[in-house]
Amino acid sequence: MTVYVLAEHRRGELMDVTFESISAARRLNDEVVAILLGKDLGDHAEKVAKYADKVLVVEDERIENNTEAYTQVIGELIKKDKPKVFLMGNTSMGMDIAPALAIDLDSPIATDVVGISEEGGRIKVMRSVYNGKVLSDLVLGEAETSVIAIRSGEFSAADLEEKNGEITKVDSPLKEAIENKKFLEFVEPVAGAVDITQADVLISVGRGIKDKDNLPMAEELADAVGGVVSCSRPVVDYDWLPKDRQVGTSGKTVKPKFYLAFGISGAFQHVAGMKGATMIVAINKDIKAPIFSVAQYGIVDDLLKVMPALTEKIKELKS
Amino acid sequence: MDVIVCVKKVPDTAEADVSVGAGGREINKERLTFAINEWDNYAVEEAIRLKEEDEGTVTVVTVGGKDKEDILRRSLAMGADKAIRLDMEDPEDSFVLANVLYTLIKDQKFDLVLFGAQSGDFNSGVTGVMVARMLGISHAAMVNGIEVLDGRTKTSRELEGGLNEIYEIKLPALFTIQTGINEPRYVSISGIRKARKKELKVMTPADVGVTEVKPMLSLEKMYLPPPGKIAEIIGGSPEEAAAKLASLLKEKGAF
Amino acid sequence: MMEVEEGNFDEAYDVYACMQCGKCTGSCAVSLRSDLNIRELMRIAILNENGELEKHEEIWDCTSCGICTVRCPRDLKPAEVIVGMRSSLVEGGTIPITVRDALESVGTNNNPWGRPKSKRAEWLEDLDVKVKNISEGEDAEYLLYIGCTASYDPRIQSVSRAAINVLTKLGVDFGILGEEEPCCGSEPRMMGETGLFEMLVEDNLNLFDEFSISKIITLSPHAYNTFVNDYPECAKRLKEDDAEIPDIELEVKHYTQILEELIDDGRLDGEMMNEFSETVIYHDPCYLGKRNNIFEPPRKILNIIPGARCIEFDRREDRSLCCEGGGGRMWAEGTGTGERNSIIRVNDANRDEATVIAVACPFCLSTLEDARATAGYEETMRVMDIFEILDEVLK
Amino acid sequence: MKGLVIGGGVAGLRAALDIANAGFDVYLVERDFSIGGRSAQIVKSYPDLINIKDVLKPLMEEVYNHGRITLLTNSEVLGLEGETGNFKVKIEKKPRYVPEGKSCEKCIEVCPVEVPNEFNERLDKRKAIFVPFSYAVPDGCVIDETNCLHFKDGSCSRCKEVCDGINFDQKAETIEIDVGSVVVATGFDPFDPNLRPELAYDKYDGVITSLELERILDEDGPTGGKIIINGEEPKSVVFAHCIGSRDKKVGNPYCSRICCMYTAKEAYMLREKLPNAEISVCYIDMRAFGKGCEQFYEEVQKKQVLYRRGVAAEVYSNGGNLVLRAEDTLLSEPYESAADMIVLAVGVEPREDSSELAETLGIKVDECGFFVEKNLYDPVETEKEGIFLAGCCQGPKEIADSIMQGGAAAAKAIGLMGRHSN
Repeated sequence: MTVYVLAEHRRGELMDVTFESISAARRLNDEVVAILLGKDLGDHAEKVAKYADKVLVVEDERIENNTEAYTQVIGELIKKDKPKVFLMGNTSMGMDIAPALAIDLDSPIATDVVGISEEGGRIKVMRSVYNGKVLSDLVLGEAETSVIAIRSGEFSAADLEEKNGEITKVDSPLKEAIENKKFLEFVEPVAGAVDITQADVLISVGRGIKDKDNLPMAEELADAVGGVVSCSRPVVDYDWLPKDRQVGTSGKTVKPKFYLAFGISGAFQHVAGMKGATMIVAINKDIKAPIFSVAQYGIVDDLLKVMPALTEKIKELKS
Repeated sequence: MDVIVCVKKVPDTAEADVSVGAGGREINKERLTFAINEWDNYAVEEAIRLKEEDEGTVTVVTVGGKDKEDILRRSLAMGADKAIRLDMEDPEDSFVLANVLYTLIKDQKFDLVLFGAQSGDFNSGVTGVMVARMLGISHAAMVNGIEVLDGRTKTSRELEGGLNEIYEIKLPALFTIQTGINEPRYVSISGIRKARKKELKVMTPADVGVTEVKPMLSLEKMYLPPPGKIAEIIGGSPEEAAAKLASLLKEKGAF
Repeated sequence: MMEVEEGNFDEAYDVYACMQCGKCTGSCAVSLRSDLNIRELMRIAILNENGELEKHEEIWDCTSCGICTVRCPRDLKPAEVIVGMRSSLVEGGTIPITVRDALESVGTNNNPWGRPKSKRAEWLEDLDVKVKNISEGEDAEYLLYIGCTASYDPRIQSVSRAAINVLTKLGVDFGILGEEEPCCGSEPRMMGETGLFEMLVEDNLNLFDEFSISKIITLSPHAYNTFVNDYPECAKRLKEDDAEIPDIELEVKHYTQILEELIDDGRLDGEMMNEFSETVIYHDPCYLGKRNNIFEPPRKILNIIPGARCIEFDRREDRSLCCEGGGGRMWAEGTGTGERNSIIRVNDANRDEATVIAVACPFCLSTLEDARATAGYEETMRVMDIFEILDEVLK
Repeated sequence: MKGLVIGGGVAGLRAALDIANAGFDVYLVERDFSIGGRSAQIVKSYPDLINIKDVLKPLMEEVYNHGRITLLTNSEVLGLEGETGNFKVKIEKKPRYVPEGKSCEKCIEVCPVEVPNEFNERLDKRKAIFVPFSYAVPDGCVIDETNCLHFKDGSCSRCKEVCDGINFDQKAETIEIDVGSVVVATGFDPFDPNLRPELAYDKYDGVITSLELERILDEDGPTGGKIIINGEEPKSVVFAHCIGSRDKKVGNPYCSRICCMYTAKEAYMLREKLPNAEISVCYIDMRAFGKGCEQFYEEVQKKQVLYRRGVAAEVYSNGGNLVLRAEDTLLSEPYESAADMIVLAVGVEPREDSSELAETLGIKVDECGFFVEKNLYDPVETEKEGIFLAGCCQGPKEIADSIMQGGAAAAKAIGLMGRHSN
């Protein structure tokens, strides 16, 4: 049997979730077939083929950047090959495609999945519900194909076995261009106008930053990690950062995926504004600082030493 | 522009201690507070804004018992015109719910149907798109901007990394709304009192003609995750600690 | 208190009588560092321009210290006009998000901090003393009303624990309501959520009635003020609207008043205390001082503490500098720039060589504690509630 | 038939003289040791800047020397009975223990008691035996019983040791007089600025009242006319209008009428003494309605006196430097202004005991404590026939108006007594 995995890409970049999806698919001990759709695909197929057993490539300009076209094409491919599972990331694209596909194919669907296994021929998933406070195990109903969307970052692609699978070009099954839903353009986030509530990674600085002159250090880290600098109230009080960067009850409430609190003690009003973050890391000299009780990870040291070191390491890992 | 918004009442578990009931099928809800699902609240606000820009009506819909009516009243106070509660037990899964809502909506007059992009309890994020598919209309998920043109909309979808993609979508359509699309207005207590006069229709599955469908997922068990360590301290020199943190961040997908 | 419909500010607040002298703005706690200009807002109220209120974001800068009303030569209530304007904005739904969230939290969690109701009594957990819980049927002479901030804010929770220790040691017969304790409504009222406040008054009076509570000690001057000054008036109005309000007369005291009584009765004196070798400067909370003229009791308590050298701020009593913690400011971003009053305050205390700033209000404690750290006095100065000082010195 | 005038300020003096000059005998009862009233504390008039002393002193002397005027200083009206044309008035005449007339003042040198000098608004000290002020009438020393050690505990009689004229045995006496009419001209008290604690009047030496400034401006005053605050000449002075006026919070909803202009005058005089100081005035509305007043106001402004619209809000000390908070309402801008001297333009209040006197006389006071005239078109008459009002006891007014009303009250009294005599 086979598992289909969508190779997600955008604007010439293959997305990491593609490999995470392959990693998840491997837990089902089946042949993993990646499908790659769109145009100007560059060496995406080769990159995916390195870890997939097989890659199906559909080159069709009409599919590029159109979730409806994606849905129809994937649906056609699945109808033809009847894979046991179709698997993709629970990304923005996944949220648009996967449920539609489930209806089109009359398939059971599980989204935002953090664990996957096969038991007695049935697909079993683990989902994290109620704000991550509860885990639930679910069994998917019997069907020809099941649709699964996995949570980004949950399935490590670090140890994927190399397969160097075969790349096959497939004719586009798309009958006609999608008229009801036309892709127009990508819109970049407005430069300069920083919205800390929209950032996935926040480098948040508090009093411990000590001096306005140390702020570029935080900016550099934010640039390296692709995040944004936010702060606690005192930093705004000192006029070191504008008010719209302030996290807390009297500032913005943020829910980033990563919240790195540098030199923030964790006053109640501050914590109330960031406790929704998925992962909180605290860097503070004072082990007794309340921030450590809300953080998952902590470094007890001077942020002025940790921050530049972290920036360097991240740059290293990225290159 | 006639807009239907589907809303759901969910428990607030962000800060509360959550425990799982004896059967492992559901969490204990006695000490939890319930409110309109956060994403749905944005959807209601968006619907009202669209109505305020143009003429039309906003109808809010929910499925469940009488205890769910407060979120409808609240939506009416926000500015919705009509509310419908489909009086029935909570559906077993999103597919069953989608089927119920589809049955209800298909006979209503609408240009646009809005859902929250996901819900704060199970965060599946599938119901809206399923309903769209059942209705056979266009959809967009994770919508963070709607501009109404003549019979079409310019719709912005939120992608990863702060990027947006813009679609032109023909109406009627269904969008699932991402938080941040607007700033939902505050609903004052006196506003809720005043909105008591507005119509809140209670319908039964029989009224709507709901047919039974089989759930797609079956719950095996719910359980608490193993107790997480509070702030696992990363030791070593600043450089060592930074290196470990950098790897950890990479592993978790921060960059 | 009044719900202001479009255009009837005059009816509600007599704004036509304003002579635009500027006493309010000149006295205002935040006017020097924010766009808030109450005199101008009074003018806007006269001209019925309340449709334009959305533009005046600074309406949310008011700390509700009340000094404009205290000093108004025409005996008007500018502070209430701001409440009315906020009320008008609240009705329209267009309010700062942080304020919105706080109000919504009061509605769902019975506290503005966004914390679950089920965790309201968590501060009790590491307490050795047994406390009566009135909501569980235990009888006590007084209800010790803790309040939302002292229930949830980890720093202020220490005041709640100190209160329990001190009152128990002094033999006061009191109990608490634990998880069942409601929000007093002071902050929602000041944020203009009139309907919510009315609802809380109705619910809370019924709750007090249910548990036969008539004597209340409050930790917070804000709760004290609302129970004493707002509840009776609101209850009267609600009764006129046929709401079911029990006929109870509350006897409410701020804790410093109870402690003063204990001193007068000889149940609290310096003999009972260890030396407190500190230079103590007392910061008058607006809701105790300016709004309610309670200046003496806290000073009396501090003055009997052996070893304590009590000094005074230049700006004290009627002229005390507001810490900017009230009027919903804990949840509003504010348009203000420049030095915060709390920073000025700790700097003044430092200049006067104080080693302890004594406070009697959770908001003052919160803002001054923050300012102390921001201004870099962690090593040289403590900000302590009077209950915390007593807890430290009582033998 | 005789007349009675209660109060020896400008209004009372004018009334007594006019009645006497019309051929009626008249008693003038004055509570203080000297006649002259509040005006005696004032240096110059506005808008003409005449020395008050040049006007007041001759008036006082004329009264003292008038054959038809019986002057009863240090005296108080205790009771009044009867009706118009036939009042019986009981008066307590307290002793001064020292004979009237110019004295050697050796007694003052030996007196060991020092108390604040009321005439100089307590800015300097006087002895328990003292001359009320330089041109007091009657002239000479008086003993202030309440502070004199002889009367306190009998421990001192040093003054008597240097002056034979002093007689500690004098006793207060109550006399009863028959009069046909009464003119009440008991004057006013200045507002006590401590009722506005935010202005910190009792906290800082640099915060003074306008009456204090008046004394400081006086060449004969406590500083010899030098402007000194905390040992230095002020570099910045702020005048604060409407202190205790137009203020319902202190029970004074009325305008005191005189403060705008006396402040302008004081600012003018201050500018002459302090050519380089910053002088500003916090005002609510400028009321310069008297003859020549608007022109004078303009003249004062031109002397670089900065008028800022917006009342003085609060005074505090920033490490010893006074700061005044206010809003410039024309700019809509709250500000803090450093000020070495803050002059509170205190308003006019009825005498503290005006209600008691009203009861004694059988007349009414309004809700603020001023005596009530019959109506605004009978401005000197009261509802009780034969009793007339003059000066600030009826309502705030400036010196000239008080004199005018004194004359008017006299005319009414004369007319009444004339009718009864015939």
